[in-house]
Amino acid sequence: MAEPRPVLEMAGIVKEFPGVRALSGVDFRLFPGEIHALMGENGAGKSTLIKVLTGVYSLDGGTITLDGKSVRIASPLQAQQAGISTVYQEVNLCPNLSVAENIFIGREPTRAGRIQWKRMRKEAAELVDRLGLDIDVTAPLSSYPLAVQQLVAIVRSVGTGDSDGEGSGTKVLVLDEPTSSLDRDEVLELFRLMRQLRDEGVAILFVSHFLDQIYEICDRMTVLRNGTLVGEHMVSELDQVGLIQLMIGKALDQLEGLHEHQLHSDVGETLVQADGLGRTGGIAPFDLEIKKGEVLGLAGLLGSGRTELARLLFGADQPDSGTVSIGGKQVSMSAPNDGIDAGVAFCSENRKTEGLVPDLTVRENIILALQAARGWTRPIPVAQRDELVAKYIKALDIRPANPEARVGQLSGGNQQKVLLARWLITQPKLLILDEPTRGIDVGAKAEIQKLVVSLSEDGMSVLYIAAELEEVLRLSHTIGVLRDRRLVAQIANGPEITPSRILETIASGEHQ
Amino acid sequence: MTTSSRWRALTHHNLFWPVAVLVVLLLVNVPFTPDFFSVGMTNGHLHGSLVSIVLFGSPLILVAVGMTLVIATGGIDLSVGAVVAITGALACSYISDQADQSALSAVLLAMGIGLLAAVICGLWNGFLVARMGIQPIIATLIIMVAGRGVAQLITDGQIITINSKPYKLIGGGYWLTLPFSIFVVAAVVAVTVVLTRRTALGLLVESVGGNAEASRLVGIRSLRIKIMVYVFCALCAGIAGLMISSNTSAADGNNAGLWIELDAILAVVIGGTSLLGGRFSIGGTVVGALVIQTLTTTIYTIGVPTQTNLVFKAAVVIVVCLLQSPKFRAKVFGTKLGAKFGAKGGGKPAAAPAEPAAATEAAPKMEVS
Amino acid sequence: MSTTTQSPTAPDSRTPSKAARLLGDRRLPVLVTALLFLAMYIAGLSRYQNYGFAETQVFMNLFIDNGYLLVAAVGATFVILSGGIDLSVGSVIGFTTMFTAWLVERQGLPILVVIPMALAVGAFGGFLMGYVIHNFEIQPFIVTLAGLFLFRGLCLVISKESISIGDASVSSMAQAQVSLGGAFLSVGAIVALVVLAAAFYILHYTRFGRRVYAIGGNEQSALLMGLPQGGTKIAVYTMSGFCSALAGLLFTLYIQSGDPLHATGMELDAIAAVVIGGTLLTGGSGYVLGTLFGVLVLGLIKSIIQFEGTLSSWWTKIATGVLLCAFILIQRAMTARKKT
Amino acid sequence: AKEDDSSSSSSSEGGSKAITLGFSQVGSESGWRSANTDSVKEAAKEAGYTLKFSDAQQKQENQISAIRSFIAQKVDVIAFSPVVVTGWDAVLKEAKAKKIPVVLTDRSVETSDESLFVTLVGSDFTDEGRRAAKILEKVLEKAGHKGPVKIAQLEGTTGAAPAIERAKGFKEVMDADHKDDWKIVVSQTGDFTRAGGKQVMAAFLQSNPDIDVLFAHNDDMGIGAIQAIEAAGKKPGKDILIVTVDGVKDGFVAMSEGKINAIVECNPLLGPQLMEVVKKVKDGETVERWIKTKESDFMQDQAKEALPTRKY
Ligand SMILES: Nc1ncnc2c1ncn2[C@@H]1O[C@H](COP(=O)(O)OP(=O)(O)OP(=O)(O)O)[C@@H](O)[C@H]1O
Ligand SMILES: Nc1ncnc2c1ncn2[C@@H]1O[C@H](COP(=O)(O)OP(=O)(O)OP(=O)(O)O)[C@@H](O)[C@H]1O
Ligand SMILES: [Mg+2]
Ligand SMILES: [Mg+2]
Repeated sequence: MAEPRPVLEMAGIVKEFPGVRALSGVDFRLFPGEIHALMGENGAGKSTLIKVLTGVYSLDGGTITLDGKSVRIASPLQAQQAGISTVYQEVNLCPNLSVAENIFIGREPTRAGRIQWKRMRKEAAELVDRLGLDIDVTAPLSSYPLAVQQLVAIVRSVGTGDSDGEGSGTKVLVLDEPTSSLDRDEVLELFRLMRQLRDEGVAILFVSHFLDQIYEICDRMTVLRNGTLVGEHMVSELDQVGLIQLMIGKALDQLEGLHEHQLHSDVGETLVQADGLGRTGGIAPFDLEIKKGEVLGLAGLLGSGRTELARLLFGADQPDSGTVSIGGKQVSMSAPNDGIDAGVAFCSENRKTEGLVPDLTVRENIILALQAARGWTRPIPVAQRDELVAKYIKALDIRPANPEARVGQLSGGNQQKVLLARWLITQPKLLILDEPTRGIDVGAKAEIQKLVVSLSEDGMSVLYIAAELEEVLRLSHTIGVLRDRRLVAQIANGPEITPSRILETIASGEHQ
Repeated sequence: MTTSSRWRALTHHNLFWPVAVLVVLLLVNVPFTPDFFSVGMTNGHLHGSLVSIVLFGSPLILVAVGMTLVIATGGIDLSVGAVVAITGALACSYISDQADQSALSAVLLAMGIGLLAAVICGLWNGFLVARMGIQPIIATLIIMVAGRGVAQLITDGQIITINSKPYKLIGGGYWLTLPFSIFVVAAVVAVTVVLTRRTALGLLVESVGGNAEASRLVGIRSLRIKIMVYVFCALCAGIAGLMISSNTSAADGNNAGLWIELDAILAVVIGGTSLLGGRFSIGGTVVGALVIQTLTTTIYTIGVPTQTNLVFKAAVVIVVCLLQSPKFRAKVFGTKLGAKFGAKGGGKPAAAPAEPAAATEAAPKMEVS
Repeated sequence: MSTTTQSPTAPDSRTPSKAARLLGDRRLPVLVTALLFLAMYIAGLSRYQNYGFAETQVFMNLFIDNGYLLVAAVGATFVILSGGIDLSVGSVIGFTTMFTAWLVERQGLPILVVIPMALAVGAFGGFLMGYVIHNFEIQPFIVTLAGLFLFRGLCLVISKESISIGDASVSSMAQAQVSLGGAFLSVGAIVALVVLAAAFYILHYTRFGRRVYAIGGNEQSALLMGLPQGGTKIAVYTMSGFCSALAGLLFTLYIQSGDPLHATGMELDAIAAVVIGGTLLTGGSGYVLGTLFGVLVLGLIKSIIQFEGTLSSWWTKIATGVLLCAFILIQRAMTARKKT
Repeated sequence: AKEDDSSSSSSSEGGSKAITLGFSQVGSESGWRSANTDSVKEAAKEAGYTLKFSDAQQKQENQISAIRSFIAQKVDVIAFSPVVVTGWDAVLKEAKAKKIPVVLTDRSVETSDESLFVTLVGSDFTDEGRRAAKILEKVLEKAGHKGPVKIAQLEGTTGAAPAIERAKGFKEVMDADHKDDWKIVVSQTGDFTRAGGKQVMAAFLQSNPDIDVLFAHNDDMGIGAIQAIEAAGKKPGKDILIVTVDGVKDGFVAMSEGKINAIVECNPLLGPQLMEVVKKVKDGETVERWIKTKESDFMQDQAKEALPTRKY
């Protein structure tokens, strides 16, 4: 496939942060009408490359050529004007504005300078429809969960350029981990759209840690390792094993090991017992039992209420019906402290707003939960603290392995690991993991899954939520199925349980 | 370690710029008052410009230290000036009612009453902010407005003059040849530092200010912490109130601590704490407060005409803030000095000297909020 | 009314209930403020009915006596919506009165020439502050605090003494009355209402207005969404400077003089009005109509205290604080929704 | 709030009923001002008037709206101490249109139309400055001071009328009679407060250790300055001669201790005088344009005997 000329060419890109050389001389080409995967481990420099391209960071070296012309892009605005539209890794929209406004802001349809609200809402609804989304575009964005926000961000970027005829139309579409919290159906819709755009000649840059998705949709890929380019390949010419090897620099076999892992079946006595727990507007009353050492996976479509269920069990939201007892004792779940005191830990899916304190260091973020539990009067002794932190940085392979680094400056995946470390350190009885592998690379994902297994073997109960059904099935003893914010089934895992069985259950919505 | 790298490490220290400004301001006085730095001995205590800067700056340091913690939680406290007035008024009016104004027990009781009132104000602020969820600026505005009225109610609109030796000590007396207020300030600062850095309080405060929702979800009782910092801030203001009234041996309900909240906030910011909450620096605040007090003293000593006082102050504030802005330094000092003067992109080739610093500064904000 | 939120589309299982929607509606605080204002007004009516409180003119006086504050608060609304704050408002007002009086009286310029000059100076001051805030990333609180010192200082530099304006055209403008069914409004009040309407239009029907909200919602996101966030920010402060200068002109008309100590601390009144009107200080949420009610509430508190007429000086302060507090607490109780 | 029913309709029925007086005070920024307020309130009570009191918190706009509200409340007479001298025409015209007479207290206003107010009851700040300079001559003479005089001046709040006019009056006399021997070497604002006076004086002593005389625009700043002078190891009233304005009780205490050399009185107790005038105005009698308050100057030797008579 010999394209005449790349639409975008980046050569010798260098970007430094204090103490870190995030990109050292990376070359990158993007051809019109292709979907190009940018691959690499957490912290390899993918997001940085994208931010350099779109003018968020300034270049420390190298050149960018767009459509054969050398350009200097100084701001996201300029990037947009040059025909590059982007979905960044963290959802970057304005939560206070309505969905429609988020899609159109900056290019609202106007007549004589006056915004045409009706038209804008109509067009927004159409665009949202194209992605198969059924949402009220007049509601504020903040009323939707992260996944929907991610979809809105995609709608916005796809929509750029095709309204009003302003700008030059999208030539390059950059998607930095757009699928990290989408489920299968949404991903399929997105892919359909991406293909359509590709066929219209748009060049698409796609980042994802789901290798299957890469192989499904991409034509070509560029692999980064530690800020350097390690190769550019046609997807068809490189298999998954080879790709992983390129990414991490050595062969990876843990992943296979996990597939063979047989869940040990000896779970202990009941740890958590929820009866009729529910919250209007959140999730219908449900009964749930989690045994000691059990991994309970939650399956459901986007917005089916998995997060709501988890939040109720932790006390992040106040339930308005039902009771929970943990370890035989009834707990009134009215605030997170109640959950924490009872030994529940909750690792939120939304690390940016509900998880990390970006200004604090890695160390401080890691010890935060433990410290909060001990109260302010009993600081963790320095030696013990440093040892703990070092241990978890090593165990989870957080990079850079510097406890003094500010968490806000870590790559997305590494931030996720910090969040995990924070809760592991508290040694809870029940660990709730809401999409813990979101944005985590293959290697680390395998590590985390192994960790879950070994925690459960040690007697810790885990409530596991993940966008990928396979992932849930692989780890869980029991699977809770949710549909329309109602817990419709609890199925014991076994060889006969397959993703399609679960999907059927969701579709039929009965079984209880 | 080479000198240049040591220099860079120095300029990178978060206290470098405030301290530099402080030193420059002090030096500015020398041509006008040649013996500015001389410290003499009168009546068995030290006397001189430096001493009076610390003496008169003490209340501001106290208020600013309390304010730092409030600001670190993402709040702000406008009521400190009123609390200063209330505390002073209560203490002095109690003392003035005593037959023996110099009785130690009466003075201690008076101080206790004053500080108790301060704590109540703090509790009220904390209640409104933390419990009721009212925006801090408006919640504390209530006491700012009403509190001064209360203070005047206590003093009946008059200035209450007292004549009490022990009370005089706190804000106007001397001990070991030094103004006693220095010891009070040192004690409060030390307690604050120990309280925030030796316990986990500092971490929790920074966490609440850095990301409130995340803090709730890790189980930090932010309600308690917020109430605690507002109480602490009010307590500091209360001590400052005692000091101010003791310094002149009089309680002035209307003027005591007037506009001190603005100076305190300014001190906090000059000291490098962000008004958005999160990271804070007590040391920085102390330096910031000293900068402001030195500025005031400088205005008096170098003979700035009264009508230009404020223009002068504005100019200094702007210069300090500009100097502290890495973007400004990078833009103005550019190539040569940009690298030297703490442009954080330090050691890289001078290809695009100005921008890296700028971008790096922008970068940390990326993931914030 | 704004159109950001609209009647719900076909409700499905995911659409929150009507009550929840109303509670979640960002217009609720404005509504509550308006209702409370009415309640307070009615309370005033019943308490002071024998003192002429019921006269239409008393109601009109609210606008006449607070027109300048309304204009200043409208400017502050823009800044606060964008997530910033402007402390220089009071000083710029004071400065404008001095500047105008000085030019008209001491330099003999006609008022029609002076008006654009004063507005330009105010807007330029705002622009400078915005420029510094954006380009050097210094916190708005501090930059505008420096602005506060600077403009107040410049007032005094012009003259320490107040300058009275004897100019005939100024007096005729100041004393012009537009009668409205038995009562009258001053020029200042009318200008203020026009400014309010213009601000409403700008905020809700122009791209600039929506950008202000976007920046207030999340500045970093706004940047990444490709909005000219720097320009918008500078524009917002410029507008605030302009509004302050306009408020200063209205204030000059109101008192027909310039005085270096005028409008001290008025920035707090303006900010309080904005916040009482339901705008979040963190930015991104609020309505300029709320600001109108905020100003009216403050004005009403003042006039109730005046009608009360027996409060000593300090009781005035205490009563102001208590009324403010009661108002805020009730407002809070009425808008409070369940924590999510 | 509402007085008894009897008074609520008093104004409209006029004549025999008690007078309703609307009084708008500047604020409560100092002890002097509070004494002034108290005096007015007490006098009104004694005279049996209904007093509508409003405090402007030092803001002219508040005062204007207070006057508007008096007009709306149909009071019989409006009295006020203007926050500033300028900018009253519009609201006073409204009062005139409603035929409500206006009496100024404490300080005057600049108006285009002299008929807008009936009379002023109060003192003259400029004159106080002049009197201060005159009395300083006596003080110097008494202290036997020879040669040039280095004066430090503690000004009131920058821009405030008393501060400007006291400085002006002082300078007037100084320029006229002592052009060569007197010199103001430092002058800075102490905001009319003790703390301000103390702080500024401490700085003065540092930069100009050889000050002979201190002229403070009010007693409070003077008292603050005394403390600074003592802290610097000097004797107030001896090493540095002190003249202040106002005459509050604490000032007299200091003077009786020999720490202040002379005080120019500025009398706040003009309530009774005001009530007389109000009565006359209400009855349509003609009154003088300017009714000066009874004030005197005090030297140190008069301090002891005057002290017990000070009420505020
Ligand atoms: N603003 C910043 N300041 C300092 N270092 C940074 C900053 N942003 C990124 N880095 C560092 O640059 C490196 C590359 O980060 P980047 O975000 O590009 O990784 P990534 O490939 O996107 O990883 P992930 O898959 O986890 O998202 C990391 O080591 C990160 O810590
Ligand atoms: N596709 C969608 N269309 C409309 N609303 C949605 C959609 N997805 C989610 N929602 C909203 O999300 C809320 C429930 O989301 P919740 O966070 O419980 O989802 P979840 O099951 O945790 O899914 P995920 O974690 O994948 O986001 C509902 O209130 C609903 O309004
Ligand atoms: Mg990334
Ligand atoms: Mg979820």
